[in-house]
Amino acid sequence: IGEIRRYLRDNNSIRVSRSLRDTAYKALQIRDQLINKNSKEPVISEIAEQLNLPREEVVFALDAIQDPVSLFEPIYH
Amino acid sequence: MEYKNYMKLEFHSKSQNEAFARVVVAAFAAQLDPTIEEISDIKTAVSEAVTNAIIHGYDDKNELVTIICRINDNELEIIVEDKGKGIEDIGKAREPLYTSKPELERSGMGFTVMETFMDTVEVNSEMGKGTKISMTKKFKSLDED
Amino acid sequence: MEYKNYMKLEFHSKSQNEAFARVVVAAFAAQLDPTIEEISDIKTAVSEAVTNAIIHGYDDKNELVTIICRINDNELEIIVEDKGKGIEDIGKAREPLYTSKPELERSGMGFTVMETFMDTVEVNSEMGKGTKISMTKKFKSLDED
Ligand SMILES: Nc1ncnc2c1ncn2[C@@H]1O[C@H](COP(=O)(O)OP(=O)(O)O)[C@@H](O)[C@H]1O
Ligand SMILES: Nc1ncnc2c1ncn2[C@@H]1O[C@H](COP(=O)(O)OP(=O)(O)O)[C@@H](O)[C@H]1O
Ligand SMILES: [Mg+2]
Ligand SMILES: [Mg+2]
Repeated sequence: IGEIRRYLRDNNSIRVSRSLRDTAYKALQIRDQLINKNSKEPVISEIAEQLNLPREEVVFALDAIQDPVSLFEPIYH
Repeated sequence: MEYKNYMKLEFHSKSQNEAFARVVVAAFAAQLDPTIEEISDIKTAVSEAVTNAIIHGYDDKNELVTIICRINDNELEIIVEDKGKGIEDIGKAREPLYTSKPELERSGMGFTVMETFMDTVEVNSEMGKGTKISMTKKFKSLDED
Repeated sequence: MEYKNYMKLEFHSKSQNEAFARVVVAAFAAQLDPTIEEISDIKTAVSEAVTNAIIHGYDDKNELVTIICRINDNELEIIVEDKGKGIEDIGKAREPLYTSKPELERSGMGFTVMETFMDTVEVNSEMGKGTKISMTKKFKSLDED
């Protein structure tokens, strides 16, 4: 019973922090695709449009993962 | 352990600031580690209150809307305030389907939505002085863990 | 077309509000349609200014930090203000690597970071009265359309 209760609880109460991270990774994927397609850095409205979210929501989500810029930058040593 | 936090936001009563205001409240509430459902409830309630301030309180004139949020342990209090025209009959305004602007295809369900998604909703208003909506919601998240 | 917008945010000088303040400014800046990189620049600058207000201005006591943002066409102005202890020698404070709290392993690079990521950085401060950092950044995005 405890097992089932835990299962139900975990599935009914997905933390928003997790969904924000999911959105952020999707946003970065879209950003990558747009860079490949247009050979330039996209603006936030282009990414928001594909995610079907307001720009503000995308910006909020991106803050949930660390340093989205450096994640995608080549590392020179 | 007692936990408290506070913020106050002031912004122009422009419709493009509604999405902004909603995200600000959500970002503040994030420290309560809410579920997706809890955050979505709050955002919906804030949207309704802010839209009301912009279109009813200020009749789309450019003035200032204020939002205050307080966290007391696992309870979030949200106050949305305008210095606009005020509500004449609060009882009637809160009735489901009542709207003073049917021509805008308003649903008249704003207050009902706030009451549905928040634990408490208090309305204070004075004609010519403005309207203050105080809402609270308890978050289960912190209790459970 | 001329475009203007304004917001003011007030919050407790607690370190967990640094991330909150950063998101609020970034969400407001979203109206200027920045790139992810531009957003990240702004957030970095705001983080440094807010951290300074909390740890230097208020020495980690719980007081209020204020942020004002103004949009004028494609320029964003950000003001971060505390009513804390103030800066004695602004010139020295702005020097790279200078820190008055080496014991906290501060890098002394806060002002340098703000100057790197923003177009202009102005510091006003009075001992015992507080500190006001005014920064501006122009966004290319809106020009191009
Ligand atoms: N901030 C406000 N200032 C003045 N009047 C308001 C305000 N908020 C609500 N009202 C009044 O209450 C009525 C009901 O509000 P609501 O339930 O949100 O429905 P709707 O916004 O669709 O009209 C509005 O039509 C308006 O007359
Ligand atoms: N808001 C402030 N109030 C008081 N002093 C400040 C404030 N901001 C900066 N300072 C002073 O300026 C110095 C340099 O700041 P900064 O470049 O951010 O380096 P750091 O924060 O690593 O010390 C700080 O060490 C502090 O003495
Ligand atoms: Mg309404
Ligand atoms: Mg610093």
